[in-house]
Formats: sequence, C-alpha cells, structure tokens
Amino acid sequence: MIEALGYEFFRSALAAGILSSIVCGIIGSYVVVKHMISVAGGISHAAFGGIGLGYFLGVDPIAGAFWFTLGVATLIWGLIDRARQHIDTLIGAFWAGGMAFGILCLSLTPGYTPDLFSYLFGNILLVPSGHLTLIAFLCAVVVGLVALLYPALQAIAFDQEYASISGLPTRIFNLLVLLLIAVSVVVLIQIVGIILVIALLTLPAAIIRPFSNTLKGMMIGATLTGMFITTTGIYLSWIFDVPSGSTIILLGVTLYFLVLCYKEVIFRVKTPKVHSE
Amino acid sequence: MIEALGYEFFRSALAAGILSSIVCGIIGSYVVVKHMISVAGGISHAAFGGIGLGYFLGVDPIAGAFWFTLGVATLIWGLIDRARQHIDTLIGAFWAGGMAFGILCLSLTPGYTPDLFSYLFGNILLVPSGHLTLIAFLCAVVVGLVALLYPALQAIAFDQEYASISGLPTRIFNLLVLLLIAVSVVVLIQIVGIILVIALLTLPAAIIRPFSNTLKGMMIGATLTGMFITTTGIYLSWIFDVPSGSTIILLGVTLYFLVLCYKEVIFRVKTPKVHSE
Amino acid sequence: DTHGSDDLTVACTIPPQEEFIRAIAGESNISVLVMVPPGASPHTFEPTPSQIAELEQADLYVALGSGVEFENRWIERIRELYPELTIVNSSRTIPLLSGSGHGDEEKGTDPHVWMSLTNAATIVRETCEGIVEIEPGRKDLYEQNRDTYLEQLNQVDGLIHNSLQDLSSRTILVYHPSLGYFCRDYDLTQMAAEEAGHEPSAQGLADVITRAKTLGITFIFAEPETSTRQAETLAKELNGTVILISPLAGNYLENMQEIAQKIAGH
Amino acid sequence: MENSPVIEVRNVNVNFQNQLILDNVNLVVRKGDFYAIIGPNGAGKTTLIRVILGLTPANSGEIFLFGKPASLEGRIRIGYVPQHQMFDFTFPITIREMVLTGRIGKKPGLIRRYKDEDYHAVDTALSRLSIKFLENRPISDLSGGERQRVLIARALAGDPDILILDEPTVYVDTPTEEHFYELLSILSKSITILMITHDIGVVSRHVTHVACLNRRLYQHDTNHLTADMLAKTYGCPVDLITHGDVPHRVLAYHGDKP
Amino acid sequence: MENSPVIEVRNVNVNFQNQLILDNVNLVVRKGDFYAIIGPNGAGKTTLIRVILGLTPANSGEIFLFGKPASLEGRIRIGYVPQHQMFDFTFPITIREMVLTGRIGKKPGLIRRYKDEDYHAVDTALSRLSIKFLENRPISDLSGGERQRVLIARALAGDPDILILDEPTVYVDTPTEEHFYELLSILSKSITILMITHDIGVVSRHVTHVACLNRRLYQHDTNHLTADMLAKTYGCPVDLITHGDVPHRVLAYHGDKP
Ligand SMILES: Nc1ncnc2c1ncn2[C@@H]1O[C@H](COP(=O)(O)OP(=O)(O)OP(=O)(O)O)[C@@H](O)[C@H]1O
Ligand SMILES: Nc1ncnc2c1ncn2[C@@H]1O[C@H](COP(=O)(O)OP(=O)(O)OP(=O)(O)O)[C@@H](O)[C@H]1O
Ligand SMILES: [Mg+2]
Ligand SMILES: [Mg+2]
Ligand SMILES: [Zn+2]
Repeated sequence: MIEALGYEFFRSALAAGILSSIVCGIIGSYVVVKHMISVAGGISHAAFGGIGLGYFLGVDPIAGAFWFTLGVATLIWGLIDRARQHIDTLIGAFWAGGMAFGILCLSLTPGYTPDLFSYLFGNILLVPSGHLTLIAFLCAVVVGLVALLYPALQAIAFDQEYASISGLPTRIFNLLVLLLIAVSVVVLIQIVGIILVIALLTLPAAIIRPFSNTLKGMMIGATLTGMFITTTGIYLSWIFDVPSGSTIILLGVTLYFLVLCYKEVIFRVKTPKVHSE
Repeated sequence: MIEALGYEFFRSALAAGILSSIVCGIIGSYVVVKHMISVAGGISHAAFGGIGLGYFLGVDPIAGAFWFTLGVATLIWGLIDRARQHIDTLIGAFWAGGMAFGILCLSLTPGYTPDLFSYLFGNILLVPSGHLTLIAFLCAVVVGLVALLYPALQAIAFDQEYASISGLPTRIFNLLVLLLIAVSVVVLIQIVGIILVIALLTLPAAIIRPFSNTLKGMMIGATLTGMFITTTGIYLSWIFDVPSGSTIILLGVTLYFLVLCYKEVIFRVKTPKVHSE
Repeated sequence: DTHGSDDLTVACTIPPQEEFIRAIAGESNISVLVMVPPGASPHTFEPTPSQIAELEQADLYVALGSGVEFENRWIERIRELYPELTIVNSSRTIPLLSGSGHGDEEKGTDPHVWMSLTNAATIVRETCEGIVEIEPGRKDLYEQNRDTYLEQLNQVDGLIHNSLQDLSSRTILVYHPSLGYFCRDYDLTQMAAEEAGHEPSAQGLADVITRAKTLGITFIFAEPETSTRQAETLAKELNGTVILISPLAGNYLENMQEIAQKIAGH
Repeated sequence: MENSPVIEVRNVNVNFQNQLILDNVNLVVRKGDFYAIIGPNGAGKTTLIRVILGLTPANSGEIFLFGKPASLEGRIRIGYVPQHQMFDFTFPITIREMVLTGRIGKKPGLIRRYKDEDYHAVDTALSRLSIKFLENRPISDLSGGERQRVLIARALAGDPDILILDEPTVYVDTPTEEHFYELLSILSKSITILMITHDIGVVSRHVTHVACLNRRLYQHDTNHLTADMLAKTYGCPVDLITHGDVPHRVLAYHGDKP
Repeated sequence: MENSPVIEVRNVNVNFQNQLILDNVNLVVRKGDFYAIIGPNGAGKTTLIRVILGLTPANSGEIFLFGKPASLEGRIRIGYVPQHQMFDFTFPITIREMVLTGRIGKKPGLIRRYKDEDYHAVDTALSRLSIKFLENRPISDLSGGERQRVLIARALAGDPDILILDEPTVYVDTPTEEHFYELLSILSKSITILMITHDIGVVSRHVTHVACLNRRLYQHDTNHLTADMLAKTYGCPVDLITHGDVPHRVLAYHGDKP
C-alpha cells in the first residue's frame, strides 16, 4: 500500500473512489430504499446515448453524458406519473433506447472514438485530474443539497401523499432526486463504467440496509461501506494486478452475499425448531 | 430489399431475426407477464461472465455463455425462494457479478477481443451458418416444450400455489422457465448483444400486451411483432448502413412509445370529462 | 468472376495497404476496398453490412496475416461467404515479435508488422504476387511498379535510419504498443503503458512510471484511435506531454517519416 | 361414514422468525361439516390452512387427509379459495381458461391437455355461480365480487371433496356476501367446507361447527359461540358480550344512548 | 361559531375510465362534528376523501376548507390517516422520525428543520397513543395495531383542526378497535373528525353525524341510520334489518335456529 501510494495516479484513484463512495452512499441509499434500482439503471444506460452523441457532435463525451442524462431524467420524471403500472417496461424502453441511440451515434461518427472502452468499463486508474475536481464539486453539491433538504426528502420518500398535503413541493423534489441520480451516474461512469454503475450505486446501500433503522444511518453506513469497498478494491486490484473497476464490484458482490448469509443465519437462530413461551 | 436478398449473409441475418423472434415472442411474453424482466436482465448480463470465461479458457465464447447462463439460471432458481423480498438486489448482484467476472476474465486473456463489441452490442452479420442451425434447434426446443407443456405452464404462471396443490411440479417448471430464458438469451446475444437482449426479449411482448387477453395470444402476437421489428430493423439498417442491433431496438422502442400514446388516447376517450348514465 | 481485366478490385484490411496496392497498380484500373476505415482500430473494428456486401466485388483479399484481431475473426467468415475470393497472407514470411511491451512470450505476437519498412517491402512483394496471380496478363507492369515502390521504401528506410542514429535516449514511451517492429529496425526500445491490448493495470502503470522517471522520459506517444485521455493523465504524472502518432494513416511513406521526425525531435 | 374425519391436524406447531404462530394445534373436520375458524388478525388462521394444504411447512405435527397422511393424492381432492388480493389480476387469462386450470390436477402425467369432460365441468361451475356470461372476459376487467366468484368456480371445477375458503367475503359488500353464503349453504349439502371468517354473525347463521384460533385452537363441535370462547380467543375484551348461546350482537351495548 | 362549516364539498363528480365514481356529491362537515361516511366497497369513499385532500382531481365541483376554496393553506391544517396497507413498511425510519414528518407542514420555506417545539409535539402525540416506548423502533417491526396508532400519532402531531380517517380499523382486531374508538371519542371534543368505516355498529355508538355513500351521497345531520338509508346505499339488501333507530344488529335473524 505504502509503495503504491507513491504514485500520483494511485492517490487520485483512491480519491476518486472515496469521493464517489459519498455519492453512492447518499444517492444509492435513496435509490435502494425507494426501489428505484431500475430507474437508476435506465438513467445510467441512457448515459451511453449521451456519450455517443458527444462523439458524434465532437464534444467531450462526459459532457454529452451529463446533459443527456439530465434530459432523460427530466423526461422520465414527466412520464412516470402518466405511465401508471407499466413503469418497469417504460424504464426498460429508456434503458434500451438510450443504449441503442448511443451505438447508432457512434456508428455515424466518422473517425476516432477513443476511450470508448473506458466509458463502458471505467478506468479509475487514469481519471483525469480535471475530472477529479468535477467529481469533488458534484459530491459537494449532492452532500449539500441532501443535508439541507433532508427532512423534506425523508418525509417525501416515506409518504409522498402525506408530504404533499403538508405543503411540500413533492414533484419538484422528485425531479431533484432524478437529477441527482443522473449526476451521480455521470460521476460513477468514470470509476466503473456505464455497465457497472448501478452495481456501485446500489451495492453499498444493499449491504448496509439490514443494519440500519434510519435513512440517515443508511446513508452514512453506505458511504463508509462504499469507501471500504472502493479503497480495498483498488488495493486488491493493485496486489493481484487486475482491473480495478471489476475488482471493486466483485468485492461488493462478495460482501453482499456474506451479508445475505449472515442474515440467513441470524434468521435461523431466531427461528428455533420448536419454541414455546 | 430484393438486392439485399442476393447476399447470403443478409438472408442468414433475416433468418436469425425471424427465428429469434419466435423465442422472443414465447419466452418474452412469459417474462413480461410474470414481471421477470430483472431476472432476464440478470441472466443476460451474467452471460458476459460466460463470454469472458470462454475467451479465457480458449473455447467458443458463445459456448461459454451457454453453459455459464445455464449455471447462473440454476443458481438463481436455488436462491430465489430463500431471498424472499430482496429479489431485486439479489438479481442485481448476479447482474453486476457476472459482468465484472467477465471483465476480469478478459483482462487475464492475452490480446484484444475484437468481437467483444459484437457480443455487447450484437452483430447479426456475424451469425455463421452453423450458429443458425443451432438457433433453429433451440427455437424448436423452446416451441416444442412450451407447446407441449402450455396448460401446465399457464396454470403455474397464473397461480403457482394452486398449481402446486393440483399436483404440478412447480419448482421443476420454474427451473425449466429459467433455463429457457437462459437459452433464449444466448440465442439473442447474437442478434442484439448482451446489453440489448432484455430489450428484444421484452419489447415485442410489451407492445402486444394491451391487445391480448390470453397468454397464448400474447405469445403469438409478440412473435409476429418481433418478426416485424427484426426484419424491418435489419432492412432499415441495410438501407442506412447502421448497426442492425440498435436499429432493431430503436424501432421496437418507437413502436412501444406509439402503443403507449395510443393507449393514452384510448384511455382519454373512455374517460369523458363529465359523464352520467 | 464477371470483371474484366481492366477493373480489378482488391480488398485489404488497413489504410497503409491501400498505398501499397495503388503503388503496384500504378496507372492501371484497380479499385481498393479498405475494411478498417480511417479512425477505426483494427483491434476492435466491426464491419458494416454494406462493407461485407461490397466484398462480393473483390477479386483478391490481401490480409495482413500478422494476427490483427479484425482478421482473426473475419477472414474465416469472409472465406465462408465468398468461397471464390482469393485471400493472400502478406506477412507469411515475416518473423513475428512477441506481443507485449515487456517481451512476454505468453502474450501472443505483435500484429503491428506494417510499422517497419523492411516488413513493408515483404508485404508489398506478397501483395504483388497475389495480384499477378489474379491477373497474370499484366505481370510485367505490376512487377515494375513494385520495384519502383520498393526502392522508395528503401530510401525512406535509410533516411529514418540516419535521423534516429544519434538519439541520446533510445527508449521511447508509447501508450499503445504499436512501434515494436519500428523500434527493432532502428535499435530503439519500446516501453508501453498498454499491455497486449489491455488497459494498463495499476502495477503495470506504476512500473512504466518508475522506469520512465528513471530514464527521464517526458514524452508519451499515443494514437488517436485508442485512449488519448488516459495518455494525457499518464503524461501529467510524468510532467510530460502527449505526442500523437498515427500508425494507421493512409499515406504510408510520408507518415513513417513524420513518425520518425517526431521521435527524433524529442 | 358421515362421521369419518376428512381433515385431521395433529399437534401442529409453526414458527416464523422468533414468533410462535401456531401452538400445538389439533383439529378434526368430518365429512359433511361446514366448519368455520374465527380469530383475531394475525391469529394464524391463514397459516393453519396453508399448513393443511402443504403450502407452508409446519415445524412439527402431522396432517391427515381422508384418513391418510397428507400427500398430493389427497390434496388434489381439495378446492381452495385463497385470500384474493394475493393475485396478479393483470395476468392475461380469460375466465374460462382460469377456471379450467382448476381441472389440471385431474390430469395424470407430465403433458396435461384439457379434454371435453374438462370443458363440461367448467361450464357447470360457471353456471352454478351465474358467471357463464363472463367466460371470455379477461380476468382484469372484473369487479371484486365477480373475481371472488371466479375463484370459487375454479375451486368447484375440480369436483373437490373438500372446499377450503380463506376469508372469502373480505372486501366484499353486504348484498354480495349474503348471496354467497346462500350458495355455500347449498354446496355444504354435498361437500365438506372449511372456512375462515372474521364475521361472527355469519358463523351463527350458516356453519355447523366452529373453532376459535389465536395461536392455540379452541375446537367445539357445534356452531355455538360462548362468551368464554370469545374471551379466550380475543384476549377477553370487555365489550364482547354475547346474549344467550348465539352472539346476536357482539358489540358493546352503550346504555340508553338513542 | 360551533356551527361554521369546516369542510364543504359542492357538486363533485369523479370519473375513472368510463365509470362514474362520484355523482354530484355534496357534503358539509361543521366544526366539532364527529362525522362518519359508510357505504359498500367501491362506493367511492376513499375517492371522496382524496378529492377533499387534493390527492385526486375531481372532474367537476368545488371543495371549501374552513370557509375558503381548498388550498394548501387549508390542507396543512388537516391530519390524515390513510388506509394503512398503502405503505412500504420496510422503509428505514424510526417511529419518532415518522411521527415528526407530521410536523413538516408547519415549517415555512424550502429548508425545513425540526425544532424543539416539534419534538415536544411528537412526544405529546406519542404519549397520547401510549406508544412513547416505541419511539426508537423501526417501523418495520410493529404489529398492525401499533402501526395504526403510529399513523394516528403522525396526524395528531401536526396539531390539526380536522382529522380525516379512512377505515382506520380495517385489519385491526376487536379489542384494539374498541380502544381506538374510545380515543377518538376523547379527541372529538377538541377537533373535527371525518371517518370512513364499514362498521355500522361503530357509527351508532360513537359518531354525531353519518352519511351514506354509494356513488351518490345521502347526508343526514344525525347519527341515526334508518332502514331506508341503508337500503338506498346498499341497493336494498333484504337482510339488512334495523330495529328501532339504532341498528343494534344488522344481520339476518334466522328464526329459531339454536
Ligand atoms: N412468511 C411469513 N414470515 C413471517 N411472518 C409471517 C409470515 N406469514 C405470516 N406471518 C405472521 O404470522 C402471523 C399469522 O399470520 P396469518 O396470515 O396466519 O394470520 P391470519 O390469522 O390469517 O390473519 P388475518 O385475519 O389478517 O388474515 C402474523 O403475525 C403474520 O405477521
Ligand atoms: N386510480 C383509479 N383508476 C381507476 N379506477 C379507480 C381508481 N381508484 C379507484 N378506482 C375505482 O373507483 C371506485 C371507488 O374506489 P374507492 O377506493 O373510492 O372505493 P371505497 O369506497 O373507498 O371502497 P373500499 O371500501 O374498498 O375502500 C372503485 O370501483 C375502484 O375500482
Ligand atoms: Mg389470513
Ligand atoms: Mg377505501
Ligand atoms: Zn495497434
């Protein structure tokens, strides 16, 4: 570890991992608790459409992804009330449509499409330092907004109808949450790539969930879990000389299954074969 | 069209599209009706693990995907009862784990993996005639099994508990369905790639759903819709010289949104502003 | 084939081959199909339907034959689709280098054969043989054109040799290891961030950085077809700059000189 | 023969997590009984029925159906009407097809195809519940009462020897409910019925036997509900007063309020 | 002042798809009333309440709260207890936090933070329902009755002037129900209550006014239920007999059966 810390790229990777854990912890907890995993997946895969569009228009693909995901999030927000039951297939359509659109854009882009693989699979080791500043800024935005608006966010997340009777602008808040998810997705694309974004967003929250009774607790716990997973993952990938993104995810998945087993054991212990008062 | 039909690869592409539409129609309807979209997504993304493993072991990646997805489907089947509520996060773990495992395997395999993109995004041109025979065979298996077992499948899909009291081996049937999903996924990977497999599996069924009252009707309707989407998509991609996988999907997504709008209009017409008997 | 001898169609994999074929063809009417278009990488490119359809017109496919990934997968498929098409392996006789920047035999062979003027001469000879086989009637013309071009290759080789002779630092840092044969020819050492087609791992990166720092290297050669953003980041760590080179450019002779100048200039 | 037990529950215990749901439950239902089980929410009524049907495993104890240890062979002779909100009523299936699935238990082997006799049985069941006119409608278009009747038709289509009903009239309005209990009275002449209900009034008017369940089961071989039984079951609520043997009203009597 | 209307529903019509759910409904609830609405399933009771709360738009008609056209200003003075099965009870929130969300309407502006007074109000509401001891438990661990009490505590925490309850005792067992209605009787002395219920017995004992709803609303300014009203509401079921003014029992009287 000490040796690896001598390299700037390794330090930036750790910094990117830690910063993104904060986003994962906060937004991921909200996503898991509100069963919005497929919404997050839809937004993150639609981001590929933005990357493709970025290449096609000759602008920075990350900038393309940023604006495109914000647009898709707004569109989902506008349609989600209308679609009633069929939210799953609606999100699926955005998911697939965004991806397909991205591929189409790429195929229409003459000339170079460098770094495509790194957008798909991520490359935390070579996050440009400019992007690190951007990630830090977005982190600050997410933390600041959620900290300021926490009581309202919590009330809306738990019971949107009651919150709306209480005079909270629930629709605006829902849009805000979708936009924050979009922002987080763009941050995370740098770390693990589009394909694994939802995993990094939801794994820490899913791991911590059985141990926390409050949303705030989950957010903090998931942030710490995320920091553990990303830094340990990066370190393990250093030791075994394997790609960091997938190491981080595999570590998260392993931890998740361990927690599942642990819960199963606890459940068994709490359910003795025959029990009488 | 006539001109394009002169090429053998174009004819194979159409054949592959039509054959896979049958699989999409039958298995996709079941998936949509039983709300198994995320399960299908988990299995299809786990297929990437199989492809990576195939490269790593030096065997045909499609063969790797085939056996790997069958394994994952069986594992999901074994765990799904146990996980109770948390099916979504469990599936998410398989989804991400499979992908990450695939990426890891690829990184341990020397050399670039040129057809990686074709596995991710599909390339119907790549379907060698040998694979076409395989697809036809798998199609026959799917159609045969579903036709033979339809009454039992329908009873279990509608009400698993009642079916089990009626003496149907519901667990075995559930495994069968998961294995059929796995088989379909492998067939479809050739056409649209891993990332868009769920889209092709679910779009035709989602499009036809509002127009059909029975599962059988949905299966037939979705098959025909799928045939329309794949053949038209392949033809459009030929005309505009763009990737066929994403063209097929974008066509499907467009059709889906048209159906949504149509339903919205119908719904409006059926709900007059003020109405009295 | 239905084509008359006046309109021969030759297909090849990458843009530099087009120059070779046109040089051999000279004034005669040969159309060239390049499968991997400018800007795409032969490591990852997937052809479009129209390209596969156009191949029907081709009389000859000149493959690089050095294990470039596009060919690994597609040559078989093309052979299957168009059994009549003649396919020649133009680097049949070239001894291939090991694949990775680290000389690791297990990582396969280095497919970038065309990045050497001596290899190019062999490729041109094999290409010519293939064309003559298809159209024996113009054997003399083609062989004459070939020899002219071989002479040019030889000249440029000499020029580059001279320009690189007095370099103080004989190790060059590339992001993508495409200069293996080039470095062999001119007694240079290639140090690559990417390992045999994979994005660098943490340790590989650390290793490259350490060695580059020891050698005082501050320039990193990168290609616009692959990862330029990552190369920038690496350059930042070395307090250096990225220099873009394009081994796939169509104007082969000019481009090779340009690459040599860039290497010599830094 | 009238008196042979068709359902026997012996010493059944069920735990969920660290809670005891069923505590040494014993129950005997004999041929021809119209048997009701009452009890507060969360008493374990649904759990007991699911144990009988083999849908929930018991931690200990035995179930006998038709005098033999419970097996599939016995279970396929049972018609079951579950608490209906458990269904996905958006499933694309017509009423006819849905009721037909009630016959699938009658078919042997792996490949089960419906025959003429199955269609006849479905017609009979549909007519019996006067919903023949609905047969080609998708299940998603029905009102609550119609859905409930379809569920009962499915149970009847299999020509069962036992009908098990889990709160069949929850969510159902009063007239529909009355009509339904009249039908059950007619059916109870030919088959054995075991029913869960929250409605103590219904018990007194229609059933022949009643048991109170609240983790433990208090079985009596009549349809009389005594204050004592109710007190035991509901944890002795002060306001549960019964007048005479039959609880004509189970609500508090608030003195002389108008 | 005692008589000023706090809720007024004027000529409200609601359609869903091609069904008329509320047909020209008019309702006046005055200050201090304990008002009940009864009616069969699918009558539109929940819909009416949701229209009053602005959760469902009406196709036509007007709502007045505290004498003014309904707006947020009026609505934040309402405490609401919805039908509880609509919740995600796996949400990670403690009872205290959950009840605290009932106070959020009292905070102005965008950034709403809880202050000491809010915590005091929560303590009072929790004590009132004797669930202070649960305050740090997650909501997922509660029994049905406890959950219901938490929902009521949330409604009370906001110091409402009106309490609207939608079938507050559905899924609740009899003793819990009794306890709950006693609490409501006490509360009704200080605030206006509008309640939906299926339990005709409860109406006669606790409420001061009752209305019957079945697409149309039949309003009477007392808590007397007449046979005529019930017949209109439930479509004249033969078995709904009331003795005198108060329906001591609403079930059929089956002659001399034991
Ligand atoms: N799968 C399960 N896991 C954990 N607890 C369960 C499960 N199923 C039921 N329970 C609990 O077991 C108890 C009994 O449930 P059951 O459904 O049998 O009650 P019931 O008597 O049918 O009640 P109701 O009148 O509400 O239908 C309840 O406390 C319930 O919370
Ligand atoms: N969003 C909706 N879309 C279509 N129909 C609806 C919708 N909500 C309610 N309905 C229908 O409106 C009718 C009235 O529903 P409502 O929930 O108001 O009934 P209720 O009187 O509260 O019944 P319950 O006693 O079951 O609570 C029902 O037939 C219901 O199916
Ligand atoms: Mg129950
Ligand atoms: Mg209601
Ligand atoms: Zn290369």
